[in-house]
Amino acid sequence: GEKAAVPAAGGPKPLTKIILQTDWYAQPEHGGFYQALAKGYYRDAGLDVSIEQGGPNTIAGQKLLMGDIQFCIGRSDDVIVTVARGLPVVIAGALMQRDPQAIMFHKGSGIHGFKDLDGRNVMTTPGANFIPIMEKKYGIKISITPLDFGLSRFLADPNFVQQCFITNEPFYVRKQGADIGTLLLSDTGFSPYRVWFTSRKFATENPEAVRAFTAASVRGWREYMEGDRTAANDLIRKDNKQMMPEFMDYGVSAMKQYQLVAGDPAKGETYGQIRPERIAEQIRQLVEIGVLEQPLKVEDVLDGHLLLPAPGSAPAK
Amino acid sequence: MKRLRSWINPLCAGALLIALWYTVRRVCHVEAWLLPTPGEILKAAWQERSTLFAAVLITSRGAMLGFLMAVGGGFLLAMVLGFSRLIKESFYPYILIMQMMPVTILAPIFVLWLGQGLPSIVAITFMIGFFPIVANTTMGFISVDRNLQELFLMCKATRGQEIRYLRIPGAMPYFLTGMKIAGTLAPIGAIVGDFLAGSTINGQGGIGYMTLAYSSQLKTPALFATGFVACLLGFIFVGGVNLLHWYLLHKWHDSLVKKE
Amino acid sequence: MKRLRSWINPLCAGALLIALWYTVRRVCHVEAWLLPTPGEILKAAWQERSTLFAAVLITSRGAMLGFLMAVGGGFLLAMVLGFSRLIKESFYPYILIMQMMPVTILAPIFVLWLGQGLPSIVAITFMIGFFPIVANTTMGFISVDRNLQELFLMCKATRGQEIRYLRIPGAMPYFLTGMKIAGTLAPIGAIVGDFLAGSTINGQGGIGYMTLAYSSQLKTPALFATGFVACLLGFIFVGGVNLLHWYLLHKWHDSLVKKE
Amino acid sequence: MTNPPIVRIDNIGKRFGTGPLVLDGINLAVDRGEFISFIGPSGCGKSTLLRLIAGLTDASTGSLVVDGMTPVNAREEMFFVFQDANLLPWRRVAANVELPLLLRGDTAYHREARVREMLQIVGLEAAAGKYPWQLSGGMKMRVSIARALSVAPAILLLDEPFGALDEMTRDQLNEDLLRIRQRDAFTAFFVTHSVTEAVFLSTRIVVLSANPGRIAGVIPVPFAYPRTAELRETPEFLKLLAETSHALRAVRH
Amino acid sequence: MTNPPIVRIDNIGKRFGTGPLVLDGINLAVDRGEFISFIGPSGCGKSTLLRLIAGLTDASTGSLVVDGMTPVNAREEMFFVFQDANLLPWRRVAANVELPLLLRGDTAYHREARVREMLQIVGLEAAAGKYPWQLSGGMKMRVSIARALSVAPAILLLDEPFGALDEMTRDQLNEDLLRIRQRDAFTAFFVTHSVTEAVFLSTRIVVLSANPGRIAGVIPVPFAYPRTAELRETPEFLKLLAETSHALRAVRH
Ligand SMILES: Nc1ncnc2c1ncn2[C@@H]1O[C@H](COP(=O)(O)OP(=O)(O)OP(=O)(O)O)[C@@H](O)[C@H]1O
Ligand SMILES: Nc1ncnc2c1ncn2[C@@H]1O[C@H](COP(=O)(O)OP(=O)(O)OP(=O)(O)O)[C@@H](O)[C@H]1O
Ligand SMILES: [Mg+2]
Ligand SMILES: [Mg+2]
Repeated sequence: GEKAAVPAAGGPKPLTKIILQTDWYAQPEHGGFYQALAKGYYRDAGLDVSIEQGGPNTIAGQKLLMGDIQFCIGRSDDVIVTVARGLPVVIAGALMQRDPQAIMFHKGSGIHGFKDLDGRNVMTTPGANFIPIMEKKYGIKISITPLDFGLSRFLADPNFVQQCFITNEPFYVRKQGADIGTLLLSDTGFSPYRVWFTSRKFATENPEAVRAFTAASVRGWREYMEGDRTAANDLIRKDNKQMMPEFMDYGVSAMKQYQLVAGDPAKGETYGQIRPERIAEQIRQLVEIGVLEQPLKVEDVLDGHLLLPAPGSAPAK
Repeated sequence: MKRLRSWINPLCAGALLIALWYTVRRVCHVEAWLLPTPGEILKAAWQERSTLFAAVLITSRGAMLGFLMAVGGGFLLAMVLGFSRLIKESFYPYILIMQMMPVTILAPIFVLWLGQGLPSIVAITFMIGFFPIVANTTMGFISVDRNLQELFLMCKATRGQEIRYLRIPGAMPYFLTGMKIAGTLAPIGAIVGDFLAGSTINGQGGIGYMTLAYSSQLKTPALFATGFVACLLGFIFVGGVNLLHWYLLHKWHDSLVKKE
Repeated sequence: MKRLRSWINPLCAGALLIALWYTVRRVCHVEAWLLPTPGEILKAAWQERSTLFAAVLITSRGAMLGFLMAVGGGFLLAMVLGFSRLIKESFYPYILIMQMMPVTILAPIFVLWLGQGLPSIVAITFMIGFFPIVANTTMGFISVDRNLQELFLMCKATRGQEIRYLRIPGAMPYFLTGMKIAGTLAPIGAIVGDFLAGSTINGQGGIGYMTLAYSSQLKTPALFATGFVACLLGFIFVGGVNLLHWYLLHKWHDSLVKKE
Repeated sequence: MTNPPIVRIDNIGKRFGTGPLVLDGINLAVDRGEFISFIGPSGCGKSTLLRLIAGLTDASTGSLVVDGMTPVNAREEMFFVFQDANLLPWRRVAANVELPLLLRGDTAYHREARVREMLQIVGLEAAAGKYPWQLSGGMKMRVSIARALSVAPAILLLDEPFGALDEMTRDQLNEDLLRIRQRDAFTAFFVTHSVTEAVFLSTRIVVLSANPGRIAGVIPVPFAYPRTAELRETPEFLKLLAETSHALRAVRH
Repeated sequence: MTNPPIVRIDNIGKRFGTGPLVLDGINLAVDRGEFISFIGPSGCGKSTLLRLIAGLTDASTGSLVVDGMTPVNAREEMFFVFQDANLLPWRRVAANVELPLLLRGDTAYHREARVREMLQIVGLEAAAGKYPWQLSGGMKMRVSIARALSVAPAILLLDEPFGALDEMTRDQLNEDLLRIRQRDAFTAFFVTHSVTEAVFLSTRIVVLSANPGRIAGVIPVPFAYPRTAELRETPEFLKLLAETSHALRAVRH
C-alpha cells in the first residue's frame, strides 16, 4: 500500500490512501461505505478512501496482494479458502452478520425447505461452499447450472430454482408478477459473514489505518441502516445509474427485515462484529466437506488487534 | 436502379424476418421477458438512448482498438510465420494454445498486469480476434502461385521483397476475409472484455455491463436493444472491411472484377 | 529425419517458453495463485485427473457436435449464399446480426427451446463457430477463376453442377481455413455453452463448469490445467482439419504441392 | 433454296466498358460445315470475336444469331478451346477430359471409352493420371483440345489451340482435326497465327485488322476435302499461302 | 587460350520424383554470346532444361555450371521468359514490366524510362495502364518479354516467347531481339516450335528427342550477324530450314 505524501509540518495529518473494491456494481449492499464516504467519516479518521466497483469477475483478492487496492469485500468462508490457498489476507470487519445469498423459487414448485431441493437443478455459482454443506446436512443431491446473473430463465420456467441476493433479484421478479419464495442460505447452518478484508502486509504495516477504516465504515453502516441514507444513495446512483430509488429502498428494507447487517441483537450481534467462534465453526465445516485439506487456525484469518474492541460497544473514534 | 435493389432486398428480407418474429411470439406464446418484439425493443432503445449511447461509446473504443491490434498483430504474426518455416513449425502450436485457452482463465492475468478497464478489454478483444487473421493470412501466404514465386526467384528478390510485392498482395483476399471475421468478433470481444475486466466510468458501463445490468433487472427489451446496438457496432467494422476489400481488390481480383 | 525435425522444433520452442514462464514467475514475483508454473499445473492436473477426464468427455461431445454442425451448416449456408445473389443480398446482413448478437442474450432462448444441457451447448458452439466458415467459404466461392467459370458456361453446366464440380473444389482452401478457425473456436464455444446453458448431470460438469468451480475455489493450478485440457481438445479438432487439408489438397494445391 | 447460315454476324461492334472500340462493323455469315479461320495481329480482337459467338460476352452493337438462336441459347451446340488451357487444377488429365461429358450426363462407360480415344488422338495416354501442374505447356493445350473434341459439338471454337505445339504434333493434329470433321461435320471457328495452318484447314480465312478490329478481307480456300499432308507441298497451296501472308502483312499499319 | 564456356551442361539427367527419366545424358557447352535454340516435340523436356539452367529445379544426375557458379548463384545474370506470361494480376502492365527493376533497386527515373522503352519495343505503349486480365493472350506474352528485356541480363532464357504472336509481330520481335543482342551481347537459350525462327535467330540449334529427352543433334547456323529480314529469303536460309525441319521430323518415332 502506498501512502499519500502530504507534508505533516503543522498542517493536517497526512491522509492514508485507501481503495476499497466492492464485490459488485454500486448498490445498497455497499451503502454503509458510501455513507461514510459521503459524510466524510473516512476523512475524519485520517483516510483518503475511494470506492472501486466490482463486477461479475472481480479478482479482488489478487489485487489486494498486488497492492492495487487495500480493502475488498467477500464472504468469510471465501476468505478462509483464500488464506488456505496461500494468499495472505486478513479479515478486518463484518459488513453483514448474515449473508444475503438465498435460494429463490416459484411458490408453486413444491419447495418449502432445503430438503425439497433434492434432485433439482439449481442455478448457482459452481464450487460454492454452501452446496456440499447443504447437501450433506439435508442428505440431498442437486445439480448445478452456472449462475448467469440473468432472470429470464427463472421467469420462463416455473420449476426454475436460482440463487439470488435476497435484497436484489426478488424485487425484479416480483415486479413481473411472479409469486416466489426464498430460503436464506445462512439457515442451512452454514452462516458466513460478509466481511471486508485486507492483505496481511497492509494490516501489519498500517494497523491504525485498518482500525480507523473499520470504525468509520461501521459508523457509516449504522447511519445508513438507521439514519438518513440520501447522501450514500446519491453517491451510489452516481456510480451506478441503474440504481432506482424504489429498488434501493427495497434493498434496505430487505436488509432490515432479515437482520442482515446488524444481525440479531438478541444474540448480541451488532454492526461490524466478528466472532472468532463463528470463524472457527466455518473452518471446521470447510474441512468437513473437504474444501480445506487441513484446518486453519482462526488467527490465520483474523487478527484480534484489528477487530472492534468488544461486542456491542461503540465504534472507536 | 441497381443501387436501389441492393437496398430493397435486405429490407424485404428484414420485413419477412420481423413478421416471422411476431408470429413466433404469437404462436409459441413466448413472453416479452424472453423474446421481446421489435417494437418493444425499439421502444426500450429509445427510452434508454442516452445510457446506450454512452455504453456504445465506451465499448466501441475497446472494440476498435482491439480490432486494430488484432488486424495489425495478426498480420505481422502471419508475416513472421510466413517468413520463416522454422518459426512457424516451432511456435504455431503455442499460438493455437493461446487462441484456444479460455479467455476467462487469462482474464485475471490481464487485469492484474494491465489494470481494470480499457487496456484489459483491448487485450481480450485482441485475443479473440487475432487468430482468424493469422490463420487466413498464413493460408494466403502459402497459397501463392508457384510460378510467380519462380519469377521472384529469377528476380533475385530478397525475402522481404518477395513478401512485400508477392505474398502480401497475393494474400489480400485471404487477409480481408480474416479481417471480416475479426470484425464480427470485435464487438463480442469487447463485450466479453467488459464482463471480465470492465469497470464503470462515472457510473456508466460499456455494452457488456449493460447486458448484465439489464438481464439482472429483467429489462429484456432493453437487453435486446443492447444486443442490436452491439450488432450496429459490428456492422461498422464489417462495412469498413468491405470497403477496404472493394478498394484493394476491385481492379484485379476475380471476386470483384466484372469481366465482360 | 524430416519427421524428426518437425517434432524437435516445437519441443525446443516449448522448452523455451516454459523457461520464460519460470523466469517471469521469478523475476516479476508473480505468485502461484496468479500464474502457476507448468509443474504445479501438471500436479494439479494429475490430482484432478478423474474430474478433468469426465469434464472433457462431457465438453468434447458438445464441442464435437457443435463443430460438425457449424462446418455442415456454415458450408450449406455459404453454398446457398453462393447459389443465389438474391438470397445473399437479402439475408447476409441478418446472418451477420446473428453472428454479432452477444450469445449471452440468445442463450436463455436456446435453453428454453432446446432445454438445459447438450442441445443448447451445441447450439451455442454452432453459433460461435459457423461464421468463420460462412465468410471463408463464401469468399472461396466468389473467388473462383473467371476462365473456369466460362468453361462451365460452355459445358452448359447447371448451377448445381457448377457448384459441385467447380466452386466447391475451388473454395476448398478457403473452406479448410475457415474450418481451422472454427476448430479453435469449438472448445471455447462449448465452454461458453457450459457457462450459459450447462448443468451438472450426475454431479459432473463440463470444462466450463470446472473453470468456474476452480476459479471460485481459487484453485488456480487446477484452473490452468482445465484450460490446457481445453487446448488439447482444440488440438484434436485442428489436427483433424489439418489432416483433411492435407488429404484434399496435397495433390494439386500450391500450398502443399512440392514442385521440383 | 439454300440453308440459312448457322452463324450470322451483323454489323457487330464491341467495346469493353468505356474503352475504345475493339471490334467494329463485323459482318459474316457462315454456313453449316464451314471451317473459318481468323488471322490478324495480336490484340486485334480474335478471341473477343470467338467469345461473342459463344455468348461469353455481349456485343455493344449489332446482332449475332447462332443456329437461329441467341449465342447463349445455342451453347449446347458449341464448345470452346480457350487460348489458355483452362484445366481444373484438382482434376487429373483424364478427369479433365471427362468433365464436359460428365456434366452433360453421359454414362461412365461411354465417358471412359471416349476419354481414352481422345487422349490417344492427342498422344497423352501415358499422362492420363497426371495433374495439370505436372504437364508441359503443350501437353496442357492438348488436354484442352481432347476435352473439346470429346463432346463432338456442332460448332467448335478454337482459340490458337496448336500455338504451343511443335510442328510435327501440330501437323498431325491438323490432319486429325480434318479427319474428325469429315466424320462429325462440325462447323469450326479457328484462331491461329500460322498462315499455313489456316490455309490447310479452312474453307475461308478471315483476315482482321487491328485498332479497331475490322474484317480486312476474306480469302476463300478452294481445296477439296479430305486434304492430306501432300497438299502442303502443292504449288496452289504455296501460292495461296503467299497470298494470305501478303494480306496479313498488308493489315499492319 | 579460349574462354571457358558460360554454361556447361555435363551428362545431366532429370526425373521428377520417382517418375520416368525426363532428360537423359544432356551434354552441352555454350560460349558467351551464343544464341542456342532448343526444338523438339511437345513434352520432351525443353522447359525443364531451361529451368535446370536457371536453377529453378535440380538435376537428378550430372552437373551444370553457369559462369563458373551453380545455377542458383548465377541467377543474378539470368532472366527467364516463362512459357506462361506469369504476370502479377494486381499490377498494371507498366508496373509488371517495372517489377524486376524495382526489385534490384533501380531509381524511379531510370525505371520509368526503361519501361517506356521496352513497352515501345513490344508495341504496348497504349496498354501500359491496363491490368493483365484486360489483355489478349499475345499482349500478355509481350509484357512478359518486355519485362525480361528491361533487365538486360547476361543470359536470357526464353521459353516459347513468341508462340502466341502473329507472324508479323513475331518477325518484328525476332529482329528487335537480334538488335538488342547486338548491343547487349547476351547469351540466349531459346525454346521455340518455329523452325524458321530458330534458324533466323540462333548460332546453334539443339534438336531434342522425347521420352526421355536426349540431344538428337546440334545444328550450327553459319549466318553472320547482324541478320536482317532479307536473310529469310536467301536459298542458304531455306536450305538450312529444310534441313532442320528434317532433323526435327526424324526425332519423332
Ligand atoms: N513438376 C513436374 N512434375 C512432374 N512431371 C513434370 C513436371 N514438370 C514437367 N513434368 C514432365 O516432364 C516432361 C517435360 O516437360 P517440359 O515442360 O520440360 O516439356 P517441354 O519440352 O517444355 O514441352 P512443351 O513444348 O509442351 O512445353 C513432361 O512429360 C512433363 O509431364
Ligand atoms: N475483359 C477485357 N476488358 C477490357 N479490355 C479487353 C478485355 N478483353 C480484351 N480486351 C482488349 O480487347 C482487345 C482484343 O483482345 P483479344 O483478346 O480479342 O485479342 P486477340 O485478337 O485474341 O489477341 P491475341 O492474338 O493476342 O490473343 C485487346 O486490346 C484487349 O486489351
Ligand atoms: Mg486471343
Ligand atoms: Mg515447355
